[in-house]
Amino acid sequence: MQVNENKEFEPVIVAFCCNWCSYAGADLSGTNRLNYPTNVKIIRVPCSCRVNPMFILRAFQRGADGVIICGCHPGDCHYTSGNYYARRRITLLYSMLDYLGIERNRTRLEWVSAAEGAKFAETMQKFTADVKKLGPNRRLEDLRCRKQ
Amino acid sequence: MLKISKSKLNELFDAVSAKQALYLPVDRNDGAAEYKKYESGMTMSSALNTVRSAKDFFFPQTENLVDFKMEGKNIEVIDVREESEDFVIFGVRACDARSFTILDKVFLAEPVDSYYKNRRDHGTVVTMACTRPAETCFCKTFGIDPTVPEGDAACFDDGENIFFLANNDKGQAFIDSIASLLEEGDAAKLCEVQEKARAIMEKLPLAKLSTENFGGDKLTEYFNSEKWADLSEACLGCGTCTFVCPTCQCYDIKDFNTGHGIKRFRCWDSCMYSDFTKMAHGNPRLTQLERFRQRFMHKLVYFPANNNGEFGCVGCGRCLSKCPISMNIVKVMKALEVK
Amino acid sequence: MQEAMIKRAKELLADGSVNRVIGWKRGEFVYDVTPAVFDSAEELDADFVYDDFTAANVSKYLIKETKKEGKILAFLKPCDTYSFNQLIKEHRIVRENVYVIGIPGGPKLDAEKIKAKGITGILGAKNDNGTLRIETLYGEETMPYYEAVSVKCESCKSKKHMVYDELMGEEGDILQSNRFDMVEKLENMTAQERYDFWREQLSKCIRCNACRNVCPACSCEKCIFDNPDSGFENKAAVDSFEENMFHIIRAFHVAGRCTDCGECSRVCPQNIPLHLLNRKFIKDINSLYGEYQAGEDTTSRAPLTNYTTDDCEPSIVHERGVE
Amino acid sequence: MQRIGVFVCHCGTNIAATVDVKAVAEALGHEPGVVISQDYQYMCSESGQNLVKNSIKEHNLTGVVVCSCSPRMHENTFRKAAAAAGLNSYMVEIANIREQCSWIHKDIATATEKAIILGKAAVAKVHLNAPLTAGESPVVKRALVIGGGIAGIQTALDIAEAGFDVDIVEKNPTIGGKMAQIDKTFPTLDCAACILTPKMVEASQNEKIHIHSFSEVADVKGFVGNFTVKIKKKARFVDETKCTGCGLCTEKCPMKKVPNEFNMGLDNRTAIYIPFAQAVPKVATIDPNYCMMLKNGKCGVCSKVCSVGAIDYKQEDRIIEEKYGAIIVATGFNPIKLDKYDEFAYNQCADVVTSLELERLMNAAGPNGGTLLRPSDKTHPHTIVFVQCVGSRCDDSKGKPYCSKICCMYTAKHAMLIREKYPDTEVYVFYIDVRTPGKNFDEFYRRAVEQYNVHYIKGMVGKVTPKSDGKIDVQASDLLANEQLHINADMVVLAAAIEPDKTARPLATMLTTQMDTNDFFTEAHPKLRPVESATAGIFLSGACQGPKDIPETVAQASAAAAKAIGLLCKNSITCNPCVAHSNELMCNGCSSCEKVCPYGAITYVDKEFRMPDRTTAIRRVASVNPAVCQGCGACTVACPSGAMDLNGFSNSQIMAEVDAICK
Repeated sequence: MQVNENKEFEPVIVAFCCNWCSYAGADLSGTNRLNYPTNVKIIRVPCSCRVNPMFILRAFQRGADGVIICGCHPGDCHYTSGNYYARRRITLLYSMLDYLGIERNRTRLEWVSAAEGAKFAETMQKFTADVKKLGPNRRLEDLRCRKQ
Repeated sequence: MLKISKSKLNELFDAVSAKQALYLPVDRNDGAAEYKKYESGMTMSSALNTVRSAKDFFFPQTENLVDFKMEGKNIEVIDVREESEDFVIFGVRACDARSFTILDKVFLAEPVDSYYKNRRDHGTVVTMACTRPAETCFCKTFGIDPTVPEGDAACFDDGENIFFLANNDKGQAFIDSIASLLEEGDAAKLCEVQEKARAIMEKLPLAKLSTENFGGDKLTEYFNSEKWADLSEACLGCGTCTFVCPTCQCYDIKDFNTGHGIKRFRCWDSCMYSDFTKMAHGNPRLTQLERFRQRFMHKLVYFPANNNGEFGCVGCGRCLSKCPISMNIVKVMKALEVK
Repeated sequence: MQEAMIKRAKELLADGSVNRVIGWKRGEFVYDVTPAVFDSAEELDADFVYDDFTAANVSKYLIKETKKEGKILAFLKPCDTYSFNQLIKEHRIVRENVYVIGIPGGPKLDAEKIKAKGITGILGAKNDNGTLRIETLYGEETMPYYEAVSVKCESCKSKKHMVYDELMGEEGDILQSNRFDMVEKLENMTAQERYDFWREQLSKCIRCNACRNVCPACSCEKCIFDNPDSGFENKAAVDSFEENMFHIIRAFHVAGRCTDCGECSRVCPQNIPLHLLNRKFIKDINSLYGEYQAGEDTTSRAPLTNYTTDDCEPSIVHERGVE
Repeated sequence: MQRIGVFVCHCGTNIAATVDVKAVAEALGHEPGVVISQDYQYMCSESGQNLVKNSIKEHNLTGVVVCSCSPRMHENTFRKAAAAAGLNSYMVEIANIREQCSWIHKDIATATEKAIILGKAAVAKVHLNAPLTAGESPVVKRALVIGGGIAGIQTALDIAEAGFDVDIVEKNPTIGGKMAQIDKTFPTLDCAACILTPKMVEASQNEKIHIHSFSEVADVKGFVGNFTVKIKKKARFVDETKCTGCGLCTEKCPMKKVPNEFNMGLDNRTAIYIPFAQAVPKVATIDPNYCMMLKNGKCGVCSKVCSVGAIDYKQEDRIIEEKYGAIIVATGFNPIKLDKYDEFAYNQCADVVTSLELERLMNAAGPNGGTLLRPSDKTHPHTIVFVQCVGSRCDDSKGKPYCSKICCMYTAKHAMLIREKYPDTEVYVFYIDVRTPGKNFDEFYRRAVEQYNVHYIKGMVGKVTPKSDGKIDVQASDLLANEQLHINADMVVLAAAIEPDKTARPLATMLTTQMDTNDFFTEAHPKLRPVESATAGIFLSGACQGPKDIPETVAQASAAAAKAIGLLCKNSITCNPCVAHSNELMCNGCSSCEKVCPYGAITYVDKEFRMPDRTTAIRRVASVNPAVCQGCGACTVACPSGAMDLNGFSNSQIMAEVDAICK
């Protein structure tokens, strides 16, 4: 994403949503007409445990400014344990990114149930706002992918 | 002979870098040296050599060859070549200097590699004579005299002064460009220093290493040698030796999809890698033994065979100190030699 | 120790209880020893060496060696036994095809550290109680022994062998090491400082893959970074991103499996402190999920293939330490 | 290169109003591989589907992208359409431009831009889609019903009727559940026992039905068509096979002071007991908390008097394992505990009772043999106050947010019955509002008011205070008359909210089914799949899914049975083809994937491989059982070498989506 003076910075935000809870939650916020920024683009995965850390890095490489993962609340995983594994993996990954000096607010994980349409919308509004504050992703970007 | 007092060296660097980019070896905080673009105040490293060789300047580890711009279904080809800036590499050692003549044989032979030539034409190599060779040095084996290095221009250190000598017009031009800072000087002390260095050369552990048993005609007796199994046994298949080597010139060409286009780039390849020279049908060298053998056969047999006797090694000793398992060309030569 | 080892190895070869011996082979200089397999007493007498410079961890070679005919004798330092156990746990080594003799470990020396002091022309090196006396082409040089110690031995975690069929020398103890000090130091820096630190380090990377290829935890048949079909293949770090990508993912893939043997940092030709990445994960795992040492045993569940229902949330990253 | 067709749905104005569908179709038409791109009014309509079918044939498409509503809505519709046109149904991808675009965004420009990107992502994914064919797995022709109340019984009867074996697991010593405790049923006022007990007997006598009373589900493994369930048969210290239910033991048992849970603790039973006369199975059970023999080895009367020697003090819990094709949850409900409601003096005053307690007080088999007497002094109450919505429709933490649904009707029933039997008794009902949807419900309620002169007062009871003279002061407000009232009552009956049984939550975890925040099981679709859980093969019967009265419960029980029968009729079910698979050449056999698989779908095999050095070697590699794998993908991330990948959500597919979104 380029920032140019006349136009305010619009971050690219990738949201990985588990099919059973969070994706349904996103649908619900749609059904209830709960607005959240267009910056957020959702990718459907069967479970939060399907999200490979490499996908997250890939997103940043290709020009994402923020990546958020949403899954079923702990205990509610459709596959019983998926989000527990995801929780450990993502915690460690985010910690490592932080360790490498990548801005913390570029990454997030939220548990959003199929019933929490409102929470989904709020989460996305907040996250987008946080990423906007940070400005474009530079520390984890691949210059070759930058749009000319 | 023209000289400059070492205390004035930075004035010289400032003068050079004012006209064109200047690169010289500087010390890193980890004790190793690497080439850096000169910025005022930098001091030149006294280290014998840099971790990465000077070949990067003409044959960088990665370089973009061509771009493809994709819009919907159309693809546009974009030539990204542009004239290189003029630059000077200062303080190159004799071994690395020789490596350029080896690389030239590869990249400047028909068909000429325009990317390489571009840089070569715009680069001036100013070498620095060695005074304290290391135990890993064996350039002498390949007929290199580190006290009288090649390169466009050569420098000599007698302790207080740096003396300059042009080896060709490019070198002369360089010296002329800084002539105002130079003065005539007496090279007597320099000769002592050179003698000392030469004396040390004789005492080097590898001083006796010779190439007489190697060369283009030795293919059959070495290719099938049963020694390769033992020699390659511990090889990790990493690319360290090839990447620190000043003469390794194998590369791979790859496409990178940026999402809105393709960047076709070339990058160093290593014969130690499992996908080295992998082709549609697969890989001609399936085992580490074969790949390991390739590297040394190339330097000691194939290369001389194709370049009238010139070996593909300059004895800089980098692989000797950098190989994670300390397997290297010297051990290979000694093991193979038919006594 | 070296003589005792050669003697014992010859006995075991002689009585046929092993067919091969894996150890270290003398080189051209005092320091350039090479891991090697010895098949005969003669070879052992001629070239087997175990001294201050035999830092290499030979356990990874056993993946290949134990799949061959017959039994192999492996001399393992305490740190190497952790790697060995981990490989057993991951079904990479055929245990019954290897006879393990535990041997005393380091601290081992690293010639690169001597050279970093500007000492060149090294012909010999002796430890004169605490002082390292180095014989060079330019006369004798000295330096404190500990300053020449290989980075992998700087903060030794254990002198205790996790596994062996036979032990030479004393049974050591697990040590209270200070191995996380540097990680903590980094954690206490600002994000910008951390970023600058790692940029400086990782930008040195030449993607020689030495760290990966020497790593006992990196035992994939084909690494995703070498696999054109993986979508992550990259042969050279064309962009700084790829330097980060490679090292983050490599560290992540060995997280919970890395025994902290330190080989990655030892072999890095550019002296990148790669162990600081692995140790960050180890430190996090210890503090977030309870003390865990990979390679301590061959059965326990690795932290990343395990969970508890009350694990902390990723938000902990945002809450602790310096932003 | 795929030949992709893109179809952009207007969804009437749902999408078209905020997304420039023409522009989207136009833009996606330029994407590589897209050979046809068009928009249409209603893609899900017959003609919309035909558009897809015809385009597939005309342009021999290899992939289809539909930009429409959520895939959760119509993915299957379009997959079927594709299949009908001879295209593998897994070559279809949906771009969700309604729920996740047009419905949440206002600005047409940005919404359109986003819709295009979502479309591009779908196109990028389809490029990497591969035809998938679903495997098949056999169906065990046996069903498990968890819970032996009216719901469970009805479901079991229906399934047995269809000719399938069915097991009922009931945690209490007898089946029957709450309905067995109820005196009369609304709106017909016929006696509950008279209509329930025949069904209980029918269930016990049906050779297809196997009742595991006094048992609990201990563990559930497996998947639709093939569940393996461990059932814990709790020790009742009586040999079911021997006990004749003569009841002699219960007469002779010296331990007579055990609160009788069947009568809501309003009277006592013995330590060895049969819950009630018509219990099924009619078998005695020893309560280890009270039995002297089990507690300190002194007594043993029951075993002495038992003529068939059925008593077995040594009996222990047994675990039996059984395989099932379908599981029906019928765990039912309980009235909430009223400890938190001091304002109603429930714990302070014996004459303040819950409606269920009232049922027992009025029941012929109840503590007073059917005559309504005050629990405190066994005198006949002359003034009775009913309080509605105790803990229902309650926004504070004490109660439940939902309406318990049945209270209005049973209270009308109680009032009516009391007025009928004891015309001298005044009955007051305090309500927020009276809810009587249902056949003959409102008529029933009006009879209570008009015919039986029950005093219905709209208003809340503020405080209930027991008085020294044994009377109860009920302080309340009449919202219509807008005045404060004090009623001098003899009894107060609280319509306690109902909540799911406590065993439901742990059970849901075992079954990997979802629950709402109130611990009611969540149905697969609130309107279209009300008796199925989101987890295939698990069905919901009765109040475990939400408050229900008897007719509703029975209706849902039969519906659940029908769904289960539909499954059991099949010899095999096609499984989800979006499962993990391992590339054996890449796999290094480290077992990481095996450890994280929640279904035990991954096993290891030693296989012979040709190695690079031209030798052959035996290597340990992972292999996935596609019938067991549910496709969560945990293994794909656990695998460092990327040998493990997931059909339909492959690494390359997801990354293609990422790239498309980010570029």
